[in-house]
Amino acid sequence: GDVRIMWYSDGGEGDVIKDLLSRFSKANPDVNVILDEVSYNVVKEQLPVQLEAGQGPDIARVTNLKAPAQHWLDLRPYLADAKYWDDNFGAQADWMRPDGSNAITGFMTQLTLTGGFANKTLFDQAGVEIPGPKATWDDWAAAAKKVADSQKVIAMAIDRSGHRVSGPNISYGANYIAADGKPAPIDQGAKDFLSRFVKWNEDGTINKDVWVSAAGSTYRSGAEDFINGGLAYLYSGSWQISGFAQKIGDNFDWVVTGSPCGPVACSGMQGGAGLVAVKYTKNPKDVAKVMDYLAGADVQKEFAERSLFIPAHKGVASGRLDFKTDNPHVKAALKAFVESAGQTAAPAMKLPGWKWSDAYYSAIVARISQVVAGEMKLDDAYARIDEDIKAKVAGN
Amino acid sequence: MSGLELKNIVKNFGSVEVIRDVSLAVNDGEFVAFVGPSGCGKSTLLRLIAGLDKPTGGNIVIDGNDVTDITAADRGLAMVFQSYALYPHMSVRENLAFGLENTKVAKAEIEARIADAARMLEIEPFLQRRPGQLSGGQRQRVAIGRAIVRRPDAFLLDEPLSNLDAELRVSMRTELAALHARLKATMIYVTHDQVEAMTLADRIVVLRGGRIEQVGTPLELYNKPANRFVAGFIGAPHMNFLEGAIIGHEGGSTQVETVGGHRLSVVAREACPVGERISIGIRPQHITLADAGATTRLDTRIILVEELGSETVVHAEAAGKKLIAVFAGQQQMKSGDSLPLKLDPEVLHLFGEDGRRLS
Amino acid sequence: MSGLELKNIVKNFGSVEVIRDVSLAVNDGEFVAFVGPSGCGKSTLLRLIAGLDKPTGGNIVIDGNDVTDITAADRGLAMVFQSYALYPHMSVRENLAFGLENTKVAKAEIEARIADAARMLEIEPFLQRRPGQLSGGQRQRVAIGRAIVRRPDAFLLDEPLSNLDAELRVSMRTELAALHARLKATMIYVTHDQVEAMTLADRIVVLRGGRIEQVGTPLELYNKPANRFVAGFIGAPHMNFLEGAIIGHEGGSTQVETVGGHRLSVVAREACPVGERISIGIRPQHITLADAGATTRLDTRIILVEELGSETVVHAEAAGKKLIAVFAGQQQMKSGDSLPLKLDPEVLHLFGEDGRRLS
Amino acid sequence: MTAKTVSSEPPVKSALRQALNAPVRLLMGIVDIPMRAWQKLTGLNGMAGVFLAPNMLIFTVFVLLPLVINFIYSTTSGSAIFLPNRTYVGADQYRILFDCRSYLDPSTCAADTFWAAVRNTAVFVVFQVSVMLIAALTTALILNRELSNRGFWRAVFFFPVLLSPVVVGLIWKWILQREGLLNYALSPLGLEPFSWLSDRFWSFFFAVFVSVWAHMGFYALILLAGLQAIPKDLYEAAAMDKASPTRIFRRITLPLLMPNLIVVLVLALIRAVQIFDEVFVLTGGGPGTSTMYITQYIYETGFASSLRNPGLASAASILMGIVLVILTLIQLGVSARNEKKGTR
Amino acid sequence: MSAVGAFLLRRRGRGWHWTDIVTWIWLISGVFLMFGPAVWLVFSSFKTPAALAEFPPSFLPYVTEQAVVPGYDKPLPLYNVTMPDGSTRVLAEVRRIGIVGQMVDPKQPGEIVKANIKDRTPVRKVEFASGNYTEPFQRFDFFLFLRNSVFVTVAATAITLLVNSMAAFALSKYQFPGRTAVMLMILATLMVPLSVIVVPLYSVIGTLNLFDSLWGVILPTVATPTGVFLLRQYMLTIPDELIDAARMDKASEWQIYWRIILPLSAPALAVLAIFSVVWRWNDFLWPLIVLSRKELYTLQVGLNVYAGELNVQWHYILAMTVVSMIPVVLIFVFLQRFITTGIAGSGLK
Ligand SMILES: Nc1ncnc2c1ncn2[C@@H]1O[C@H](COP(=O)(O)OP(=O)(O)OP(=O)(O)O)[C@@H](O)[C@H]1O
Ligand SMILES: Nc1ncnc2c1ncn2[C@@H]1O[C@H](COP(=O)(O)OP(=O)(O)OP(=O)(O)O)[C@@H](O)[C@H]1O
Ligand SMILES: [Mg+2]
Ligand SMILES: [Mg+2]
Repeated sequence: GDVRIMWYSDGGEGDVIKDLLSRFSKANPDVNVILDEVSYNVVKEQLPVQLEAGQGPDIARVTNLKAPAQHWLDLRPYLADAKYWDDNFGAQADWMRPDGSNAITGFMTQLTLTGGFANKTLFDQAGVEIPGPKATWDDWAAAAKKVADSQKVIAMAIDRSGHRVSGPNISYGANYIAADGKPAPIDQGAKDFLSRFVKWNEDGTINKDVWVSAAGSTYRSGAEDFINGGLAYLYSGSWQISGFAQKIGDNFDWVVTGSPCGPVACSGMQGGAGLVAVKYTKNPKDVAKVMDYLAGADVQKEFAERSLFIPAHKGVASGRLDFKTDNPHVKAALKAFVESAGQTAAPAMKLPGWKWSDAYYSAIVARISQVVAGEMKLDDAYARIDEDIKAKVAGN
Repeated sequence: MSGLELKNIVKNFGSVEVIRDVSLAVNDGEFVAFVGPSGCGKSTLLRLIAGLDKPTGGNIVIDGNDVTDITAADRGLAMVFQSYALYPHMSVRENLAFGLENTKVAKAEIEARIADAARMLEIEPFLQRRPGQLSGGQRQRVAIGRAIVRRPDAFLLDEPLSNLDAELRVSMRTELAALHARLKATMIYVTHDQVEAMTLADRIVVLRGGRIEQVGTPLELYNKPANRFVAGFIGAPHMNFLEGAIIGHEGGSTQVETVGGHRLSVVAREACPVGERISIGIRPQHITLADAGATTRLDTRIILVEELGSETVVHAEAAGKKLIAVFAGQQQMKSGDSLPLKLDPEVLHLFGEDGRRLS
Repeated sequence: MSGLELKNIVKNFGSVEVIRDVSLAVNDGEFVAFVGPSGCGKSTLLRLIAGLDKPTGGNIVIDGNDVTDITAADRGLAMVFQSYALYPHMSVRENLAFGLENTKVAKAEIEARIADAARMLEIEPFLQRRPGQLSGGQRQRVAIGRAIVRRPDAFLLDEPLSNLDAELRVSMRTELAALHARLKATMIYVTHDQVEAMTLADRIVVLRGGRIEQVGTPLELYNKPANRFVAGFIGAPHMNFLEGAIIGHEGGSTQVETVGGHRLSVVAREACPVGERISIGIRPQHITLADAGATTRLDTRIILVEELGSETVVHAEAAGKKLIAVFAGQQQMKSGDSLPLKLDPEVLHLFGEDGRRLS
Repeated sequence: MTAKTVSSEPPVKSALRQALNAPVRLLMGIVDIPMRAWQKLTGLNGMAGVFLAPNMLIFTVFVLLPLVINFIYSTTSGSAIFLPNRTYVGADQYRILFDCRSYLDPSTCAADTFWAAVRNTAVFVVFQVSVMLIAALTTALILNRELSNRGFWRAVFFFPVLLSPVVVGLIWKWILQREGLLNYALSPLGLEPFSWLSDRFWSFFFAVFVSVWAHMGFYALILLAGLQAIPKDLYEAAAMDKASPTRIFRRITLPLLMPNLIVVLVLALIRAVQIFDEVFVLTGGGPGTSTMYITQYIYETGFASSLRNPGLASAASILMGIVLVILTLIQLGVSARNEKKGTR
Repeated sequence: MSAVGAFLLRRRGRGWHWTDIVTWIWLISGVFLMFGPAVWLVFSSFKTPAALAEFPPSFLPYVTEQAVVPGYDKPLPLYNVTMPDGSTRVLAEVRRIGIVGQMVDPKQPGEIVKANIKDRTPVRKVEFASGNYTEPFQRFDFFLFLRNSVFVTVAATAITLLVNSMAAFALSKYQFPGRTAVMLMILATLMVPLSVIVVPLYSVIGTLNLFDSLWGVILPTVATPTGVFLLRQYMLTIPDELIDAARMDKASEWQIYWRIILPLSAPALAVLAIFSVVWRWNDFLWPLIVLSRKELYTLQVGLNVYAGELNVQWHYILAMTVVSMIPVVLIFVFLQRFITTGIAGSGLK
């Protein structure tokens, strides 16, 4: 029967999956796989509507995995080898299934990891040493500031995203999850980092533009200045790599530095997109067949190598990866990210599978950027963050 | 169709009373002219008959049926609008064809009728033009053409010839008369041109201020105007009115005294008591030059001479009262001259103080 | 202003030649009437003078200055449009005031002039209304009013009285004449009404097909039309034309033969060779009833009698040729009767084969 | 009286047109048969019904009905999307929106962002609509002049309308960012690069500017059509009346353009209140919340996050709708009074 | 100056009136302000992703010039290098190590010259990255999407024009009870943006089984209050007397509508047609919701695959924006002719 896949692309992965699927189709003429390529917005805004109407594709590539988890299909009964799945994708399986279930609903097509990018050339020109692996946020800020002052560029930027600052928050000891699983009020750890963050914005260490350039929870990347060599240090994530490779080219050297440390950890945040099966499919068997194929180690490896993604597949990740690029920066960067995955702190590991993480993230971005823009006092912002989250919890 | 009847028609625009209780019967095939001063309600009456406006009161009966609530399209009339109302986006030909297409006339027949009308109206060279590319008179002819190609049961024509030159007007008049004779259609014709009204109409309706003043054949109106208004309105130049009084009846005649003590003896109007104040009406054409020695002459002084070529209009003054006289041909008169006039007592009109004709 | 001069004006609309080489000088303060058949280019010429259209060729000189490239607003003329062109969104008062406000006339003065014009035009009751709430004639009067309140150096009037009733037309005519006398403004006046042209104009310009046929005083045109066209155009009903030939010159007179061998002896036109084919023009007013026994009578048969009250227009036929005669008063004639006519040889007009007057 | 040349088409062209018209005519003729029958039956007002019916049918199903459903949404809570899955809470959502300690100070409200958005929107609308009106009117007036290459000039001013809001926002963002085209163009003047969109005043300024830039062509076109519909002979009459261009504009053009001006005013107002996409792309609502407008608030609350609150969003949209209805009624009331005076 | 003036304006009088100057300024600044960014957009659509991200942005699409130097497999980028002695040379960069570039002279490939990267600027030339255009064409069913878009646009515009003009006719030329109420209702619904009623509308579409059908895209858009309002206001300016004349010509109301009112509303219809085409062609949000199958995608939906979560491939989006704009521009150019001299008044006296 028909299997429709709703797929969005951040880069060239659409072409890769097309390739892989066409191979599948040749081998399985009875299954008609159709790839509906859509924009991320469709996945984000329309898919939930379709799902709630009991419609939608058979398989979808989504990033918001947890909240609509009741719509995902439990593949376990249809899979040839459920253990293979548990072994290789078990770490993230919880991100995409209802709390307390052991369903296998899909797998992560890619893992993303937050981390820092340094413009090595700028550091070199300024004669500043790039801080080492144990360097703290304060160290990084100081070093970047020095580069900035000497090279007349901006020191640091952090993407405008609650997810992005959560890694540092956790490194400073934050914990979002209360004992009952509901959101906890914002704690001292988070305040420690956020107050630094605000201060850096005010003193010009961090490029204020990124955070003030939007309201609400809108995502803004700080990458533009980095690409143009106007930024010494960017805290963003692994998804930037291929874009940087393409756009920066040979203009300067850049390195991935993992996440800076706080008193408690040197954590980044994990994330990524998952490919999940949808409960409302008419051909669960065929869906499982497709999923099984795509989850295969070879396929996973090829997919990761060609789309320059960090694989979620345990076996593949721990094996040797030969990323298909001739850009030395990219290879190094991917390697650095794969390594730093191990640094992720435990509380950070929980967040992607936690129902209220989005409420937390968006409250933080919205309010902190108001502080940065000078509309609000930091203390009021903390209060508002708590209120906003409470309202979200109450409204659902 | 067997004629048209208006029953106690009243029309108000907001608080403005425009038509006040008009009743009129028009026979099948009759040619009726509406005349009256500007703004007296002629066009309004036409629009009511057409069904374009709804009367505030009263009924309209066509062909024995009450059509007061019937839409314009279903009344089967054709109208020439005072403002032409040509379809600006259609060529002249399309303007003419539109009404015919609506009634599903065959193509060939449409062509024939348009050719016919265009010839009659002398608009053949312009058939491809739009109204905006025509002169005023040409537009007006298209407006007429639009009505006549339809060959309806009845025509409503609102000053259809007002913007045509004299020659064309005469020929159109003749064509309209011929058309009327041929189609035997009822025609209601609004005009300001006395000649048109007199020559075309079977009956003339004189309106004033939304009321009918008199209905009659042209010569009836001319010879026996029902009141001073009609008398003044019909005939050009207008009738002269002199204030006067009846001073006695004598044999078959009545003695009347007027301006400057001038006395006239007119056909007996016995009904009028001696001493009653009256107006004496006399048409400019009925004033002649008095013989040098005549006793009953009216001495006047010329104040203005208008030479029309074929006739001369003389404005004169007698005892502060203005008089107009028309003389045939071109006269050697000039303003300031004194002019002894004779009023023909045979054709005098007498009107009472209320304006009604005394007869 | 010291008059207006048109020099070789040409105007084409696309490929249509509308004005072909018109040259004309109008003196300061003169009253000139433009007459001509519908579509001959009168309005176009007026618009060219006004500056609303640009001539395709030629120059316009006002007051000694070439104004061909000057905009309408800067020429200082006022115009009554044939289509009125009233501002639909303004009340009558505002319509009248607009031009005055533009030229910064004082408030009180504006009021006074509007009151003046409104009285003269009898539109006082409607000053608060919008044009859409007026009758055709009322609108036309507003259009006149808009021009006259301006008191410009020159007026351009395009059939300003066409939609008014006879009485009003006479009074407006008088008012315009008075206005002209008072303001001493140049007036160019387009009309289809012969009486208006004859009575108002100092000179009449006869146009045909975009060309000037003749310019002259009213009586000049009436008495000595330059050609057959002018002769036929001026005078109502139009002049009768009979085909004929010159058969000889004799003493002080020339012998002419016409329909049915009817012979006439007219004032000598020696220039014309014997045998030349000519048209003989005679005005309907100059045809009289022949005495019963007269020898030089034209025997005709009546085909149509039009009773106008003050006169009777008789259409008759002689040897297949139509003739119109006008008799004063009401006649006891009817169609089919035979009618012996006499043509007054004193007032005959002769035209050559090319239409030019023979004199 | 327009002085236009006779358009004598070549016979081939007119024959072609006739041929193309024929099927349309036939179709319309066929439609006419039932229409006539209906007209016989119901008279003119019945025909009004016929003319309205198709529009009103589609309209009711696809616009009115959803609107009613939307209202019902505003009385429910939860993140579920379909009504049956939602819980009825009465006026709670409205209570949340109106929960303020002081109505004068938005920051004391529970929904402080909502009120900030309301205030921002109000200010934005006032400025944007007036700038829009003036710019569109000026453009229309100028395009209405006797220009050569009219088509080209119209296209110039209309072009931005063809761009999707996202692209519009993007172009201007590129122009306005710190290292954007504008700073580059200003650098010869010795001006330091400036983050235009991170400045409260300038981001507001450019929000207004860019939205006017993007939509002006739309309104100018409406006005242009309206201008062209004004009979030329009135301008001729005005010229004879020695009216200056300003007076012609004030006394002839403006009043006769009024019906179309009303369209523009109403539409511009409504669309200004609903402003979203291009400003969202441009400023994202920043700096801070200073260019965050009501639609963005609705969008953020109701759709953007995975924990959406459609009930609150609906309530906010209903409030916005009510305000708009009142504003429009006022405008139409004013114009209706003018219309009544101006019956032609 | 006056030559330009003559080019711009066909003017009646002599000399410059202040309105001419305003016109002139407005038009010229229009070209820069209105058209400039759009032209820039077109040029940008030919830029490589790297050039797009570059600051300060250039107007034309530039790429760094490259030269094939003997001894090196790949073409090397060329730079203008300021030498220590102040002279400048054009050199090809072999590799860059930190802040030092190793350069060779293409003519003397043997010798390596070291240069600080601060002292070199790329040699650039204008080059149009046509790949932005060709790649999307290869990658997806452009013509299928185009067909869907054309269908949606044409059908929606045709229905919009018909249905709206009928309603506008009724609302402008008939006096029937409830007329104001209908008008107000129509206007009132203008107030709520589509994004707000998307969910309810979605349920309606679902109920009607129009989900995943192009008609589901078309129908909700055709009863636009904007169109009714726009046409109605324009029709108010058509003289009623023409309708009277048509009624006298025995035209049915339907004929009056399509033979008198429609042609006379041509300017407003043209405006609405332009708008409708633009809107429907660019419609994105709504088709996205209704259409979930690729076979039914319209261009705008199809093109949006380039908008990912974290990365947007602007070079493709810009290129495809330009492509998808071409038909609309052509339609505009064609339809704007109809916005010419209103003639409604000229049939009247
Ligand atoms: N736009 C145009 N295109 C072509 N021909 C035109 C145009 N406007 C006018 N004409 C023609 O020019 C001629 C002169 O028109 P004009 O309006 O001057 O006539 P007129 O003498 O005023 O006639 P009337 O007495 O009927 O008003 C007419 O034959 C008319 O058909
Ligand atoms: N909409 C209106 N509101 C108020 N009064 C009106 C309206 N329409 C017409 N009138 C008045 O009604 C009266 C009759 O108008 P109508 O058009 O019937 O006159 P008319 O006899 O045709 O005059 P004319 O010979 O000038 O055309 C006029 O006095 C006019 O002012
Ligand atoms: Mg009338
Ligand atoms: Mg004329």
